[in-house]
Amino acid sequence: MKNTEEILQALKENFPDFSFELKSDLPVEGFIICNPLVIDKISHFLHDNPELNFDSLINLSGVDEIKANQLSVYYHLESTELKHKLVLKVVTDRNSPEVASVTDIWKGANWHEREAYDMFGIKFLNHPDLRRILMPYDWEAGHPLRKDYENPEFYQGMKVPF
Amino acid sequence: MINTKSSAIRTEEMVLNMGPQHPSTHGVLRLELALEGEIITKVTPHIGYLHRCFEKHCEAMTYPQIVPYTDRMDYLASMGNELGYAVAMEKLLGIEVPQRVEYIRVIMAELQRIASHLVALGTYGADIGAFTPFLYCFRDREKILHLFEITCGARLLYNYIWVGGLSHDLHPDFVRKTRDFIKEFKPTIKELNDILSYNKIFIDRTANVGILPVKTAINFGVSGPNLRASGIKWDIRKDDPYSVYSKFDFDIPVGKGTHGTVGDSWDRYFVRILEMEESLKIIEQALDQLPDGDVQSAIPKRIKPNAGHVYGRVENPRGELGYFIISDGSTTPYRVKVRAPSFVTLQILGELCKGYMIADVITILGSIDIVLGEIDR
Amino acid sequence: MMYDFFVDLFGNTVIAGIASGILMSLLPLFLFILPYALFAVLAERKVSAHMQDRLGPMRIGWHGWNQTIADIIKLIQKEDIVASDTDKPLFNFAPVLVFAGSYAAFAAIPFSSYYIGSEVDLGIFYIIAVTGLVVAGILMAGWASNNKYSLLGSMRSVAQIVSYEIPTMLVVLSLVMVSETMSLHTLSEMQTGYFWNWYIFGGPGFSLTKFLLIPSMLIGFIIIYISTLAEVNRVPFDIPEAESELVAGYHTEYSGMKFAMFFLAEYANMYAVSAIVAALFFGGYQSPVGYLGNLLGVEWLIPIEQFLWFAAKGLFFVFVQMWLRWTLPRLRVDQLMAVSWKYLIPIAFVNLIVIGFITLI
Amino acid sequence: MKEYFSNIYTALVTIFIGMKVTLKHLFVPSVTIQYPDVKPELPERERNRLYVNMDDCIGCDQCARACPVSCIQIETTKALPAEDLGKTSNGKKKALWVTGFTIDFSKCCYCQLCVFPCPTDCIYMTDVYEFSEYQRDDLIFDFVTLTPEERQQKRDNLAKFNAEKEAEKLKAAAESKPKIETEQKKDQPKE
Repeated sequence: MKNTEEILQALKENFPDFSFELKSDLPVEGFIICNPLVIDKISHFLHDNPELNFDSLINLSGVDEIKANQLSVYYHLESTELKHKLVLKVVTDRNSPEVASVTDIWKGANWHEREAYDMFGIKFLNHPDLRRILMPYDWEAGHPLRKDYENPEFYQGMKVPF
Repeated sequence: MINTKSSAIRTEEMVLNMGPQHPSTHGVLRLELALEGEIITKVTPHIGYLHRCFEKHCEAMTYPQIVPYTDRMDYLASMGNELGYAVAMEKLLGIEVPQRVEYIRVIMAELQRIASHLVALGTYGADIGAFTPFLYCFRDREKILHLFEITCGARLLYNYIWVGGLSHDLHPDFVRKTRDFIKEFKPTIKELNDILSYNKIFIDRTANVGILPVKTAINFGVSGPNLRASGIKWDIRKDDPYSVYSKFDFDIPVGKGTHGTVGDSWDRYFVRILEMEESLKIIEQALDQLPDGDVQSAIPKRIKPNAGHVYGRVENPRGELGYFIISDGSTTPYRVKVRAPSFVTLQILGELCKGYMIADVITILGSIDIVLGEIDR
Repeated sequence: MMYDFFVDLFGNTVIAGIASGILMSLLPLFLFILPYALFAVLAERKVSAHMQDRLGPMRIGWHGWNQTIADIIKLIQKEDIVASDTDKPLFNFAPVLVFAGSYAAFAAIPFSSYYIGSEVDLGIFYIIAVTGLVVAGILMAGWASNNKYSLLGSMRSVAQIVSYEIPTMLVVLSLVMVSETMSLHTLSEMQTGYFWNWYIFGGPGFSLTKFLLIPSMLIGFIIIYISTLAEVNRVPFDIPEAESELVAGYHTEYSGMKFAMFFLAEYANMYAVSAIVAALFFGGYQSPVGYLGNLLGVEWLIPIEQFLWFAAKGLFFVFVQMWLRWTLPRLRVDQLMAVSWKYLIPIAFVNLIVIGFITLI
Repeated sequence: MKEYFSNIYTALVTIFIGMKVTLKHLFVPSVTIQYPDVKPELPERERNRLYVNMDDCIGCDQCARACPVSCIQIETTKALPAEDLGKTSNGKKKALWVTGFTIDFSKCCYCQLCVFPCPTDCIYMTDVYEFSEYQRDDLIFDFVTLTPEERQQKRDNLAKFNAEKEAEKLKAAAESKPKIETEQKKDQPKE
């Protein structure tokens, strides 16, 4: 059982090259911000290290932070054995959002990442099957959970706002 | 499992679309099955037919207005959805809720768990071909729905558990009627076991089918009865207690592989039956300890949390239901993401079905007990 | 009887023969099969409803007794939908063939000692052969529908019916060995008297063989009952039309009256196999306790009584089929084959040999 | 070999146990009711069609704002100072003519959120549940008790009153120095 500070310490020791930032001033949980392109390596470490043993990805959610012109992804990790939790956050550019996929580490991330792609347009690098999931496969009007999304007039000749 | 490789005759793979309109896909789910005769080589689920933009809607609504929308996600366990939302919001707002409210919430959530499991078990029987247990289950579920109806006036979509309180206090008859229900319900579990659980044909159909090893299950993020059937004692009610669950004495049933391997479809089925019995225990204890008080005293007049984010989770009948809520300090949430248990669980279908037959796809799909309303949101 | 009447009427034996033949063959249809099917469909719904704590159809007539008639009228009025890519001749012919197969079986079933459609010596043989037509019809329906679900359903059905005919045949064979006849009429006549003369209780007469035969006959009865259940696609062997997997199996694409013919055939078949079981093991049309007609000395009452007994026995087995259907889940296709090839056939075979030895004694 | 016979045995026994259960239920009275003939007794808190008691409605718009699906549309017209609208049953003074109050029941989700904020308890859920219609438009219920002519009259009255006031103001402004005055919005209620 470790808290977020201890995990941050362990991460800093293992990855001296990467930047980590602990943000705990906002209620209710603190989270660690890390680099989107190395999140897979960090995840590997978190998953495989026996003292951390984050064997389960509970949740993965994309967020559109339009004021800062960025998209972010929150990872909620949990260890079923050691019973500790961790929130990771990665921030990526809004115009070309790219995040490394963690599907190899936690297979359950597959659909979560597809959903984040579908809703926000975040591209997950090395994802095995990055297609839309909830919207129609041929939806061309963009990614609906972005704050500046606008409904199209027509989809396949059908009027959208019925 | 049958080996198809050794056949000398050249055969062609058949693609069969199961759904979106199919009697046993439990909603509008489309499965693309690649078949070698009757043997499955690949299953690709296609979802999104029931997408109702829950998360987008939430960004345009005030916090109390979201509650009726949460009802419509897992429409078989609406109380659980509301409870999850309330737990998350109270964590974000830092509200202390009166004890009576917490007890009533637990009673409702456990009754809902029984109702939801009854649907799961009944439809599972119907999937396998036994139609009669299905109606017995629905008969008993109807009694639970009646209890909800006298409490809040609705049978399925309650809008009962609010942030900080409840919409109504219990009906004066509620405690008596619930005790009556528990008394009537106990023998029907035995009856269900007689007619379905221990039936040889049923065991043959479900045991050793769709085995889910515990490692795979955790890696996929599977939760709830499906995970427990694989043999691990993981229950948020015990491991990360919310509400007043820490005050009750109950067991966590796990799969034991009685008729086959641990984590097969029969285990997933039977864990739900055992869970109903545990829920009855919790309800009885809660009814005995039920404190007095005002159920609406802690409801905030205006919900306007500070900027921040919260992940609140509860043990829903189908697994871990989590709400990730980001607030920007206004009366509407900035972002709501729902971690729906069925959404995560459905991913393993492709893994589980490989090498089994068409009839087993139905068995496995029924045993993981998904609700499409929650998957598509 | 009918023939003589027509000879008198027409004065020509050929026309009389044809006319009486047509009439005789239509008689069971209108006198028995149609009313029976109407009754059985309603009974199925009522039995299932009451087993499930429901009431079933209640609105048309007293306790819904007119419901099936209303359904049939609705089905007749319905549009006959034929999908564009079906193989039309086969598609249209399949229901007729299925219905003909199950209807033809009634020709050799002895309803009473005075009424039997066609008194062929090879009665059982004929019935088993002619119900094979159903297989062809189902295969046609599945193939012509051009629907993957239908195809899978019909393939399953054919595999199932063909494999389950073997245990049926083996049990029938053992009965033939004991009774030394293949005519159902003779077989029924042999079991006359009281119920201890039935073959389930070892057959007529009092000898050592009779008592030795009882366990074998019991096993034989169970086997033939299970395998005929499979032959008529009833639960737990209803995988060809397993509605939770294959939607409706081979009749997915059928609507209106064509669907009704499949439906009718299914119920007719249910009675046909029940009648065979009753005729083989339960004395056919013979009363278990003697006849009221004999007691009162009213000769003409006996055939009516016999008919009622036969109908009652058949309907009882139909009821048991319904009872099983609303109790049991359904087997998987490989398990279904396993039941036939691993369990029923070896046991039936051993049973046949045992009966052979006993009859030798 | 032992397994072979135990399979047969358990199969037969469990089938008979199951058949016993269904046979028992064949003689258990049914739990269903014949719906259109026999109607279920609904509990007192039943949440079905909304009803608005217009005598008590003060047109405060709180229900419309609480509604998560925006199925309530309210239009109010300010009463003239000379008009007395009376009081509601719990003693609130009415100050607005409610000239439009429609609820679209094809949208309503029966969540009851509109019922709680009502200050006069005039909107509530009844136990009427059979109100299907062939046209969707027929599900839009208008609760206003005024006739269309009356509604128009109220609007005209207000417009006339406002125009008179405006004219007076202009006259006053022309006479003395201009006074800055914001016009009160028509539809906004006073809480």
